[in-house]
Amino acid sequence: MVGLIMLFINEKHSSIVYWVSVISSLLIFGLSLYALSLFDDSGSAIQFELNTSWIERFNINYHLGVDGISFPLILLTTFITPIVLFTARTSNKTNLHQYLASFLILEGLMIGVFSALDAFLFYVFWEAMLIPMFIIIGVWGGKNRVYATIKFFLYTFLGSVFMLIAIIYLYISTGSYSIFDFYNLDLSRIEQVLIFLAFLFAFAVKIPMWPVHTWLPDAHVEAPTGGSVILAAILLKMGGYGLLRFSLPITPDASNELSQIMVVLSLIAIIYIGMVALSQTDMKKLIAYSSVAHMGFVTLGTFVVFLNHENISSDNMTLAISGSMIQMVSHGLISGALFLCIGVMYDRIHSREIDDYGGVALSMPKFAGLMVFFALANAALPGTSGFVGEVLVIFASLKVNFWIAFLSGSTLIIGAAYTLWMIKRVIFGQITNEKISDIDDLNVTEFIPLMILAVMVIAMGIYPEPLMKLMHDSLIGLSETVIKGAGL
Amino acid sequence: MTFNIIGFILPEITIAFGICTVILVNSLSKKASIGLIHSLILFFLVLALFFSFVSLEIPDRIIFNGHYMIDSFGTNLKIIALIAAILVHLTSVKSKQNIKNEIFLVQLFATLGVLILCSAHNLLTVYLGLETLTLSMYGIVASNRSSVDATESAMKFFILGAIASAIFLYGISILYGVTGTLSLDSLKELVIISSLEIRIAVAFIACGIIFKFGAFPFHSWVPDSYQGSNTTAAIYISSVPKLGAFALISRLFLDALNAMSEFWSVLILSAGLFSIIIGNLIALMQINLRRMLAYSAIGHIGFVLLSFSIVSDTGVSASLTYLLMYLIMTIAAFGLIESIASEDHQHIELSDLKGLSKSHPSVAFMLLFCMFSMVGIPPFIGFYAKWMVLSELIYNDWIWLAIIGVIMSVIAAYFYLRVVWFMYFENADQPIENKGLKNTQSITTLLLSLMLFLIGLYPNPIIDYTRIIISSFLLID
Amino acid sequence: MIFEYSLIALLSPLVGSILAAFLGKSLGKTFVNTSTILGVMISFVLSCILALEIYQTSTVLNQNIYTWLNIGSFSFHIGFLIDNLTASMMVVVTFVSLMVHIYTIGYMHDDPGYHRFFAYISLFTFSMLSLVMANNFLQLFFGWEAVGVMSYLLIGFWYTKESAIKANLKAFLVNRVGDLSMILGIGIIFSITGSLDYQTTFFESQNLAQTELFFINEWNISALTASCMLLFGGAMGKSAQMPLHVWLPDSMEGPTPISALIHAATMVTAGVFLLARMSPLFELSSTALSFVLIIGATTALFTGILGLIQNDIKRVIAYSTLSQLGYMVAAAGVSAYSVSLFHLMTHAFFKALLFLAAGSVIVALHHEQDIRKMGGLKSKLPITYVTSLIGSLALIGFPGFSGFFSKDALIEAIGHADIFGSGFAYASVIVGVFITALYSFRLFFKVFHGSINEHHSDVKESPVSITLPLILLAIPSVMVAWPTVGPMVFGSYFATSIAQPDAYQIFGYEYSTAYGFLVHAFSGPVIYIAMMGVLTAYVLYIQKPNILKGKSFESTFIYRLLENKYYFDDLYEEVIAKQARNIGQRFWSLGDVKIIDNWIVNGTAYRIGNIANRIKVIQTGYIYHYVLMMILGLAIFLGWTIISAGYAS
Amino acid sequence: MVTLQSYLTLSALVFSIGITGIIINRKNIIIVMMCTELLLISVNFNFIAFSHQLQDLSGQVFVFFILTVAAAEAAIGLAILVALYRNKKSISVSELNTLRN
Repeated sequence: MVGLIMLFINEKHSSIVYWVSVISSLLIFGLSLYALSLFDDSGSAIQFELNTSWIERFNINYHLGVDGISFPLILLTTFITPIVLFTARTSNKTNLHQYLASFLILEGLMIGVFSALDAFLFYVFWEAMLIPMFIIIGVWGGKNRVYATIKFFLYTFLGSVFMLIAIIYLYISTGSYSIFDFYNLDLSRIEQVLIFLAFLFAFAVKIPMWPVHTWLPDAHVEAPTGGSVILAAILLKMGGYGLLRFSLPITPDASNELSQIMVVLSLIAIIYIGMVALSQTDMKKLIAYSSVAHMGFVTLGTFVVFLNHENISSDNMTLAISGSMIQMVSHGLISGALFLCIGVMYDRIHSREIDDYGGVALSMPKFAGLMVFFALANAALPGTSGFVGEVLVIFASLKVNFWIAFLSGSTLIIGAAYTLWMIKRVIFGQITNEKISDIDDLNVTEFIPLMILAVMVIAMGIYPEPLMKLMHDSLIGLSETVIKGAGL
Repeated sequence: MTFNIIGFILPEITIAFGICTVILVNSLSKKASIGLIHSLILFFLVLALFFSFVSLEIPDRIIFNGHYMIDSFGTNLKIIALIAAILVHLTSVKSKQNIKNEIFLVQLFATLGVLILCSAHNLLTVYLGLETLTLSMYGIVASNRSSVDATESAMKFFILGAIASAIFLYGISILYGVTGTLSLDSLKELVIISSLEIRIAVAFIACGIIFKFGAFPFHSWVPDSYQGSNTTAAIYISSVPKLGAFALISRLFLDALNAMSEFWSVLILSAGLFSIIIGNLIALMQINLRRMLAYSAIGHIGFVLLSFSIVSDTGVSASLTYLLMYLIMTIAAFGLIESIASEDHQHIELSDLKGLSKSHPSVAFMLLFCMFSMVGIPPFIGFYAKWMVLSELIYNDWIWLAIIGVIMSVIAAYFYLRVVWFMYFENADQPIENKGLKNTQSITTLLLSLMLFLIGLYPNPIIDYTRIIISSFLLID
Repeated sequence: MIFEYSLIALLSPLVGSILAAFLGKSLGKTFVNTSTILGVMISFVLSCILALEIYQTSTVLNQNIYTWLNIGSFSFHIGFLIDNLTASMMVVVTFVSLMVHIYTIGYMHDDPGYHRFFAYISLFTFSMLSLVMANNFLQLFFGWEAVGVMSYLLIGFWYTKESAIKANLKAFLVNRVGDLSMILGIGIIFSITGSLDYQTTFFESQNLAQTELFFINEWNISALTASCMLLFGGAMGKSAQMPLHVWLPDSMEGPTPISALIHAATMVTAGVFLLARMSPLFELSSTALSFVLIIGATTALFTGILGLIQNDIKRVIAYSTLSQLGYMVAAAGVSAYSVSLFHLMTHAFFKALLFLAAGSVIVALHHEQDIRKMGGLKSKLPITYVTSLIGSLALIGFPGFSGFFSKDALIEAIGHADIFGSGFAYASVIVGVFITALYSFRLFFKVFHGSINEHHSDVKESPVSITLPLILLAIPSVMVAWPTVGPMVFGSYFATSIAQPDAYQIFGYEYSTAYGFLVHAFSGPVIYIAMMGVLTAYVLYIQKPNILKGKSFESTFIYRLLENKYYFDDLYEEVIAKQARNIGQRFWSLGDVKIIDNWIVNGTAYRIGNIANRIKVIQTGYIYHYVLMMILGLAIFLGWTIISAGYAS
Repeated sequence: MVTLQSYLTLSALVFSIGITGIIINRKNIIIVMMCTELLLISVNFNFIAFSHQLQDLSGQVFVFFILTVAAAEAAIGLAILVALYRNKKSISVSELNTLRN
């Protein structure tokens, strides 16, 4: 599945490329749907496993496979990419074929990250992903793109090199790069803490957690629409995925011990970043900060359970981490959609400043409807996917401590405040900028993806069980492993 | 018997013969086309390579009264050196007249020096090989006689090189005085306990070796000579001689002075560590591309030394792996720079790269590969090199060294990325004229860039190859 | 059978709404109003059938539709709980909604957002139904927020009006404060019982009451009380109880039908419904009940007073709504849930009537809302006049009208209660009666009596689609209490759905019929107080309007306090909202930009660059410096050699 | 009796003088080159002394090689110097810093 995409480096320069890439990404999506139909959601076993030797001397295997934790994220990837490619044509880009090729390569690598079961392979995919993203932001980005893209690259690179050290260390301890061999490792307390921190550094940058989040607003603001969408929808999820795949099961004791810090950082992300988002004047920056705040729920859900040892059980833990997982998928859809929306406006007005807008609803009613919908979803409206994850995390936190739940729940207010305040100033109101009065509503290429996303968001909101069923057993398995590992 | 001996050193003989032929052809026929000379050089290099492959079959033996050692380690290094020399030659060949032919001739001399170093088994031979290499390198750097920068850098290189070889010789003389032998075999037997005298000698020798590698604090010649000379020269001095230095350090330290590894590894380690730090930091501030690559080379060599200082078969093979991958990267990078540099515009600065992705899309793309590889991003080979070194460091409980290494890599990423940024993100003020690549050059650079990527996808061959070389070397002795 | 009916009743407004939203623009106005009205009509008819069916067979339907989520041993469902409470709510909701739909045909006739409006109100009906029909907290919360969103969209329906979009944002955010409290309340229940089904959690309520919740240090309260208070926090938001009442007057920026439907009859009463639904929990916590009572009574009195000085016709009614909601909540606080619900029902009718009548006036006067510019419309708008009178009389509790029964019963119940705060509450509601009468008739007299404003000489009575709902709503406003008060308040109609003491315990009397209650009421003070209010209004606004014209009155402290609505708005907007943004700005510029970005991130980069700049100086270009460096290197090597040898030996 | 130690001391001294000469001299490159020759001479002293002490010829053989190589080295060095002078019209050490940092 991955190799097929990797080969797809197009250097042709006709508009055929556009359709070829859209169709191939759709084929990949179809393939993943086919995989979904074969996927057995009972039990936490790895499926579609591919394991061939790669670098024998270091016992590295080309080991791919999916379980209930990675599969939803792979589906998200294969779902978002065609949308991004499909909308790529709306904003005139130079070197469209390279743009599309970058995204296809990126898709392959992202799937690789989610399906790699060999830590070395994981790292290879993880790092390699930086290249297309670097190019996408740098070449097709905005005015200040160089700063943003270098910042993005160095930040994430710095984060991940520590992970590399941790992975090597684990390899030396086990003699294998297989993630599952790492699970069975008996590490001392200090080792665990250090390894945890090394992994955390990589994941925290990606998620991003406060205080290593500042690359995100810059990267988002400068990235082209498609880049922002992928960045928000999928790249950020890798951090959360990493926490579940590596940090929790490999270093359960450290997760347990450091959970307080993690929870505090998550709460800072939720509240502090929410407040920061409130004061943004740039729409993309606002949504970027809101992403940080929402990802705060992911980390909160991952670690909050450890705070209350009396109440820890695999059920409670599963509740919390399924909250995280659902939040990740849902945030992927919603923030992706919001960035698409902003892209639509940017293509017309060439501004991201909130002050340049107003009364968009008058000239773009369809668009306004969708944008308001996604904004509400971003504010965690029940019935949309945004609610599900957050409410599960809040519930799980309540089992631990009322005040954590209270603080995290404050996002209901803050989140609504910054999103809807933006909506008020952009979509509603009188037309203040005469350019807005004569822009067109969504065309088909823009409308279809947004509509599909809207349907997905609603579907996940009113009936999340299918998604949950997909990952349920794997999450239970994970929780049991972690609880056993931490000796709780 | 005589014939047999010559049979063992056929690669060297071939090169030497080639040198004579080229000199003759060059001086006898004034009209001899440049193409002919180039093909002759290439022919002899390939022939030598062929003979090296043949001599892989020869069982290990010591010839010339213990002055010369034919073993698979040396032969393999020769093969690598010859391949590198061929690649260098292919990438640096230009149709333009005013690159002097002599430079390629002198390169042959230097290659000969490297080959001798690979097999030298006596301090005298070592010295001779080393000087053959060094003296030719002065010539290479100075080849652009009409340039102030070239001659200045050659002068500096010459003086520093002379001092370095004097220091090296001083060390050898002390070693000789203490042990009374010049043969590496006897040295190995005699040097069992490390007395202070031997240590001092080793410290002197280490200086000479580190100078050859171009590592801190004996690195000063590297940036100046890379920048001052032309790119053709830089390609060569950045690649093949490093192999000679590797052969030198392996023969001398790893093999002969193995008993003192605890002592010299510290010297090598500190030189490596500081090279990584200093090289990468100073490279941050460079705007001249060759000078930047020179500092980056110092950083890379730092990793090679760092890994070498773990005196184990895995550590040294990681070191050799790093070196090989560095060779591929550096030849590719310089080759690409060479391809966009014109005669009157030899000093390629970062700002010259603006808009390169538009005017030379393929060169830009390959350079992008190189840069990401040098940063150490998978799936390019630079990553595997760094990873192996880091693995070794961590395996030997040098985690803090590994951390410094990775942090410096991150810092280094900035200046590599700056190349990509200028190529891709900036538009040219005045685009570099697209001259189109010469065939050999484009094919070679393409080949190298593909290697960057393909070996990255499947690094097994190189990893196994270096492992075999090193373990055979350590096993025998 | 019941299940299918309720499913259809729930979904038909949704279908109507979707049709109107997606096809409305192309298929025209007739299609829009037909499809949505049909949807609501079906829903209404089915609700009536259901109500009858359930009342007669006294069954309770509690069935899950599907599993929403299943995590470990926890499962969340979507399902129906249909009992008398639900059924009567459904009837009220669908009836008022139906009336509003019909009314809208005329009211919004020329608006470009015609189909959007219909789609919204149908969707609202759907959300409200799903709220009342829920059998678990989660679905309740779904509906709860969904109606909030519809309210948000409808208040901001005229989205080019700055005041409207400001009001809707405010409404949403204030509601969110309540919702946060509510989700926390739900969460506490969930965390202890492990379930969200009403049945399960009510069954475990004792367990809840015995679990201590840890808050701060030594401050422990029982989980039950905590969750009740928090749930009530949600109700305070939605039912606009003080201090979360500020959004409701502002919400009058929306079209009038919305004010009638959402902000008078249905959505704002969701809080009261919630209290009734949660009665099994609230009954176990007297602390929570006292809290409810005090908040309700405070709201009833103080927001009523605000109504006295408003000049916007809709705002007067809005404050009246606030005050009446206070009554309902206060009644729930004394465990008289059925009375509270009964008032909810009668209030829905007469308040919707008042709003629609106000809307009729507004339409007739070409969107003029200031009552100072009105007057003498009695003869111009006869139907509106009569229906308004009926509505006002019902509101003040004029004997025989529906409002009388509910309100009097309510005051009786409060008067009889003896929990903490009931004395204060009783005083408040008694004063409230006077205030209610005063502002109702102030409005009435100012609009319909007095001299006619010359600008409005050409006003005509509104079209049928507007007057028809007025008439249809006037009927229940007068009559609905007569047959229903018996079973609902004094009987056991709600016994299956609400846990509350029987009627005797509530009132201390035994009534069985409406008539008996009517007779009893004449012996109490309430009726006379209301009459006094009307009389005062008559004196002040018809006979001697000059009394209040003096400057001195308008400059008193009390007047300014009222003018500024007790400064709640200022507190929220100027202090909280502004400070939040200020703090956000400060966080951003100081924390993100200055400390993290400039200081740590760019600062590190800068410092590294600095170091690099300093280090690169070693490469001076002079040979002798290079040599010196080499020799220093050699010296260090040698030095180390000797030192290490010293250590070794 | 001139001991081995004396020779070694002399050699070390010469070496140091050579180095010092290079470092201190700011004027003429030729002097620098002469100093490098001094360095090599000191090495030769060493070899000869050791060779004599050890009664081993190989040290002296080495010296011959060194002398030869030194000659070649000097030739190359002077050639570079000539080229440099042609380009720069100066052989001052202190002006030799166009390439730096």
